[in-house]
Amino acid sequence: MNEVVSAIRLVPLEHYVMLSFALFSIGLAGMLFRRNTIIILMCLELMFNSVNLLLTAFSAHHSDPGGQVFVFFIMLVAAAEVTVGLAILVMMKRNVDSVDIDQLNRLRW
Amino acid sequence: MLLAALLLLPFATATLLLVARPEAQARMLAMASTLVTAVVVLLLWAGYPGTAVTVVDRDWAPAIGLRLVLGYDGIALLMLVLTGLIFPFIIGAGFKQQLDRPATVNALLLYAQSFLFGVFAAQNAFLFYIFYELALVPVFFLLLFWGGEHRRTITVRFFLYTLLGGLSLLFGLAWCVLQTPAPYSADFTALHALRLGTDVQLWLFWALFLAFAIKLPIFPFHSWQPDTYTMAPLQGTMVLGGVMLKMGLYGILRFVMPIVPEGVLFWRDLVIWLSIGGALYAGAIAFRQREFKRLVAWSSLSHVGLLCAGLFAWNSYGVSGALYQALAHAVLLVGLLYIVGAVTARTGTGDLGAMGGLKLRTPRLAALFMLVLVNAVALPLTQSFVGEWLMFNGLWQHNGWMAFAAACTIVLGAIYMLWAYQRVMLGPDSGRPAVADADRDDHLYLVPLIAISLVLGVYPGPVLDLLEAPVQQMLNTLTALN
Amino acid sequence: MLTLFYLFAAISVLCALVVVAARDPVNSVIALIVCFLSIAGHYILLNAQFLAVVHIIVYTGAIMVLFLFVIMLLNLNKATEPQRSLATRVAAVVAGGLVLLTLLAAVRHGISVEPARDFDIGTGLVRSVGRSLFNEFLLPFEVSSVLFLSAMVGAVMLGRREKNPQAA
Amino acid sequence: MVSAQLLAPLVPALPLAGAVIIAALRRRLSGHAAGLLATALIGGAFLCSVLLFLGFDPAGGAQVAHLFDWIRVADMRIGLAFQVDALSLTMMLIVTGVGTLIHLYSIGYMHDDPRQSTFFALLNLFTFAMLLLVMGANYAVTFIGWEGVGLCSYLLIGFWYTNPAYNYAARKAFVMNRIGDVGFVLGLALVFQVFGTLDYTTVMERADTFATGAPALTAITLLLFVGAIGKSAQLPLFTWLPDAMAGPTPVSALIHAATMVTAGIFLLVRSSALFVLAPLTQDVVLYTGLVTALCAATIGVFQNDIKKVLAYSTVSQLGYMFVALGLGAFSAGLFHVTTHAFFKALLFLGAGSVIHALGGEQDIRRMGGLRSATPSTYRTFLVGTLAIAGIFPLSGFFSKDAILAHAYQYGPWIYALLVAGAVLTTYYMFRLLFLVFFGSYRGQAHPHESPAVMTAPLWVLAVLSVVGGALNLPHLFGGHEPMKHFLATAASGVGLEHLHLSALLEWSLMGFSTALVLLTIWIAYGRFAKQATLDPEADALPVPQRWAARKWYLDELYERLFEKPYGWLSTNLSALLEQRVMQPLMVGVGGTAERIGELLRRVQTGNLSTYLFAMVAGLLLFLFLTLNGL
Repeated sequence: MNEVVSAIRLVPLEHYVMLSFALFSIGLAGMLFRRNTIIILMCLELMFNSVNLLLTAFSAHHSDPGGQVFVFFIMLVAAAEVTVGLAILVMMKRNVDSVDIDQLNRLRW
Repeated sequence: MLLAALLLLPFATATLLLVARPEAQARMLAMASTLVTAVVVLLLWAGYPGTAVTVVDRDWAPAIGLRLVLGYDGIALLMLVLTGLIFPFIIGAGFKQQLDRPATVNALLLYAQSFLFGVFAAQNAFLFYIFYELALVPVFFLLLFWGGEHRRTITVRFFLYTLLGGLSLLFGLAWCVLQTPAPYSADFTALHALRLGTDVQLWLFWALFLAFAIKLPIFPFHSWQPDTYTMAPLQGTMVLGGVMLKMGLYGILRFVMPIVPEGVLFWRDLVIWLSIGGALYAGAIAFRQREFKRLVAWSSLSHVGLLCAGLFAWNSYGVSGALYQALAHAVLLVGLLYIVGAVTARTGTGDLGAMGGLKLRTPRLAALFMLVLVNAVALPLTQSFVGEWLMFNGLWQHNGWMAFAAACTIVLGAIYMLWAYQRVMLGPDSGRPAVADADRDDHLYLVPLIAISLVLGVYPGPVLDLLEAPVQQMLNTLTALN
Repeated sequence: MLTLFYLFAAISVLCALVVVAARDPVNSVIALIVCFLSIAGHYILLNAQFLAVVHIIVYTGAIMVLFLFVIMLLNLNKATEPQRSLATRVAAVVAGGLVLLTLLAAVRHGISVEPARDFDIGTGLVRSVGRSLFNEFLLPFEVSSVLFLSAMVGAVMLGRREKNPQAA
Repeated sequence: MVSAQLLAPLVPALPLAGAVIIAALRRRLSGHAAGLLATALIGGAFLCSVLLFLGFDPAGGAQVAHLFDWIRVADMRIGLAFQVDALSLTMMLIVTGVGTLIHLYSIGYMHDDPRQSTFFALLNLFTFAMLLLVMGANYAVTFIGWEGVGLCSYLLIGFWYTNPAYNYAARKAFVMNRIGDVGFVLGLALVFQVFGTLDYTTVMERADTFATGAPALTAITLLLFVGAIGKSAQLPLFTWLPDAMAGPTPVSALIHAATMVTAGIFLLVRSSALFVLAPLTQDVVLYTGLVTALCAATIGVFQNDIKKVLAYSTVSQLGYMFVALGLGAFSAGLFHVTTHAFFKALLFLGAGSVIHALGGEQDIRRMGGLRSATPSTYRTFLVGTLAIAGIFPLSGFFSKDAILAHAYQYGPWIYALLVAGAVLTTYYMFRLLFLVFFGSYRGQAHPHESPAVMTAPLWVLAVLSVVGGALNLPHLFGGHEPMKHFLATAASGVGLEHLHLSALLEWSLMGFSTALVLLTIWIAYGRFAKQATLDPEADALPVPQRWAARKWYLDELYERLFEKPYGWLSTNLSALLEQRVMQPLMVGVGGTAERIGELLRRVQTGNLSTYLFAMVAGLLLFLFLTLNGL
């Protein structure tokens, strides 16, 4: 039992924090970097996962299942989001024949 | 419990109307609801123990001091009674006006009533503020969709202007709440216990007063009023002028006077002169209005100026008079507006120049108009006289010249009201095709109003007794200052 | 252990970079899948077994396949996407970097974690997570079904081909 | 005897009941029945007043019937209370007595008017208000009546509402009264501030604590006098009264001659305790009355409308009364009120009878020779004219002589001016009499005598005009001024009057004025009794006469000075200040909000990438601030 505990503790929490920061920032930069809407959606997923990872790491270190339940819920939301997001994407492709995010500029003053 | 019923019954009825949309029965339903509330409000009065009552008291958002505190004292009770008694008449006016989509119209009116009850029952500044702004929302839609010419521009203008005042009030209140000892409390009791520095009070006065000055409105914040009153559907004008402007009066009593007494002391002369000046100004302008409803709007402005002046005389006569006049003004304005509606419906025009000789066809309507008019010119034994007499006395105790200027409004009032009466009713037959005289419904509507104004003019005792204790209590602040 | 962590970390960061940089969306998807798999590895390292499995099923199995389907359905596999201007790209990288910097600055003094007194090694196991889910979080869990229903309805509505383009 | 507590409220209650019943049933009640009911109720009120008078003990002081507290705020207690004392009893008897006769007369005069019931309801309502005015136990109740009679006067002047000129006259009357009321209301406020109450008994008691000429009292009395000026039609507010003749003639008799216009006199007598302590105000009252008396008399000479002549004579006589009050001769003033009520009501009703006989004709140039056609009217009218001219032994002689004697004691030149006024009065009244009843008929109608229901009141009033002098018969004629002693129990100012002229002087003053009056009658007879040609129109007269005929251009002056500027002000305040300044100010507030919105909406480019960048920037900012705060 102690092996498991020490195994988890072997990797310091800071490492997970840094890793998830890195993934988050990459996702963020990618969202700004690309014009392809589908890639942007993927970057969004990446950012979700970085947060998930952080939550799980803290949960494990604190031995609190609540954090993992949250991750579970985030996955639920992400799934729903992707479903609708991709449906919108299909609509967009059908209507403006492009997945370029800069094409979507009609919602303005 | 009765108080909760006051807030919930109109709200529930309104929601029912809005959801079920029983267009045919909407007016009757709304009328039934307001009649029940009127009875409830009278029961509340009958059960009033003579001291302030707190009904509900629980936390809502304690971090900003917002708590759900409902209750009433004599002054608030008067306002509740006013709202409860006037709304049946406002709903009743709809039977003749016949706006389209009656379910929606009546739902909006009932929402307004519910929120107005909230305003007068709230014992917490933020709660008051929430109701204060909420009450505006139904009226906004009423004006926007059922208004007359230029309704969009005028409504938006009115709304922006009032919101500007509201914003200043919110700022002032928030500032005051931050001055209360931690944990912050926006309860009236906490705010009234504040002792702010004199320099602070001087500017805070305007932050708090501006909202109410616009709402009332007093000169020079009045410009929205004539247009809005004229453009609004009759029932909208009744709500605005009959009840909503009393929120301004009530707000001054609840916030301005107890929180910034030194500010009031410093600015009161200016405010009184502005109010009286405005009253004379409006009275003079009313005389040459060509539109009946606009004339009534200006006359209301004139009355309200006097009312504000009486309030700021800040002695028991002035304040009691102003509060009494608030009730009188509501009864008067609703009656006058109903007459405007009745006359306009019969002549097909609101233009005073095109009227005349109506009395030949409608002697009963003319008689009813005359009975409403005696209240408007404040003849003794009508409600308005009691209020005005007390206000003149209050002003006289403060400054004789103010009383003189204020008393001049009775001359101006006589000039424009009698002129209007003559233009509408008297004179030779204008050769208009036969129009119907006042029918049973008109009597059913106007006779109770006239009866209220006469009964309370002959025997104002109950209302004045109600005000005695809270007004004295409030004025003790002033005595403590000097 | 630490080695495994570094390995998975390196894979996930690298793949994440590929996701952003790849011209072909299909390559991006593949890289993202690999990235997710390595994150699943992290979960296992943290003894979050339930999550690791759910993660692979949901993300890799469902979501990423959905992405792949859409890309193929829309015929996006060609690298036809117009590029952003250089300035924008630089700005994007700088923005990302700044966020990273700021975040790192937030934890520059390290994170002190009080070791849990009664450490439960079963925290990440199905039993523990399930108990938590069906006791404390029962209502949100049930409500989430409504979310799915609405998402489903929404997707169907959006994806439906309009018969009359004027009506849209 | 029934107690005053019960009887006193009954007096105003009866006419009020009449007004309400007739107004409520005016569709079911025939006009004739309404008239009878109204007359019966006023008669009942008169009977009650008589009973009160008989049961009243002057030595016992005022009896107050307190109904309930009307206004009750802080230390202000205003009761709805009636006071029965010598003064109010005198006025009650005049109001109900003359009122009954005029009601009776109206049954005949108004018999073919379709709105007869309304007329009687209003007449009853007026009587109610007038009774409140005279019976009030405090200033506030008096003010209720004060305003009430104003309203009834407005409604009755404009009774024939299809005529715009009549409506204008009605409005003018009401507004001018209102101007006076401003003074009255402020006076009341000051009374309350100074005395802490409005009750007559308390105020008069406390008045003694003030020194003569105290500023507070001077201010109070001046303000009350402003009120009296409006109601009693003195300069500068008298122009409404002649116009008020637009109303039916009984109205002119009751309201605008016998009762309402004397309310100002009543108020001053009521407050005599204050006035005797304010010599400045007394002077103002004196000179106002004097100027009004002369001014109105000069105008009266040139009027050709039978009712206008009487109206100006009323204004002039009211001036006499104010002179009396200004001299401190309160009982003489009230005595003149009483006799004037008799003979002026008589004259107006007589004029009404004439108008009735001629089918509505009011221009005396188209009358003449009615002596034979309307004998009763002629005889009673002659009595009235002699009374107003002050011929011994008619009532007018005694009341006018009392004033003249006081005037001589104060200053011979005032006496001289008053005698001049009396001469003018005699001149135009006899001009009227001669032009109407003498000579030959110059009109086209067929004159006929009025029915008995109209002539009977005339005869009663004629008798009263003859014997009314006995009410206050001076020592000189073997009397002992009973009215003065009666009033002295109610109005403390009366007790301070003193007239100490030698009997010889008094005899010679009387002789002098009577001689002048007789001379004037002779001149008038010579000029008008056999006149066949019409008097020229006012515009055709030479200059000073034209000015007088044009009422000294007062109406034109007021129009230039007040009406036009007010209209101009009203229009321009609205058009210039409101439209050009106030409105833009408000629009500016809305406009600013709109402009800010206009600027801010540019932020919404619609470009999602921009939004993303903005979002990240916001996130960065937020994080940065939070971290710095940590």
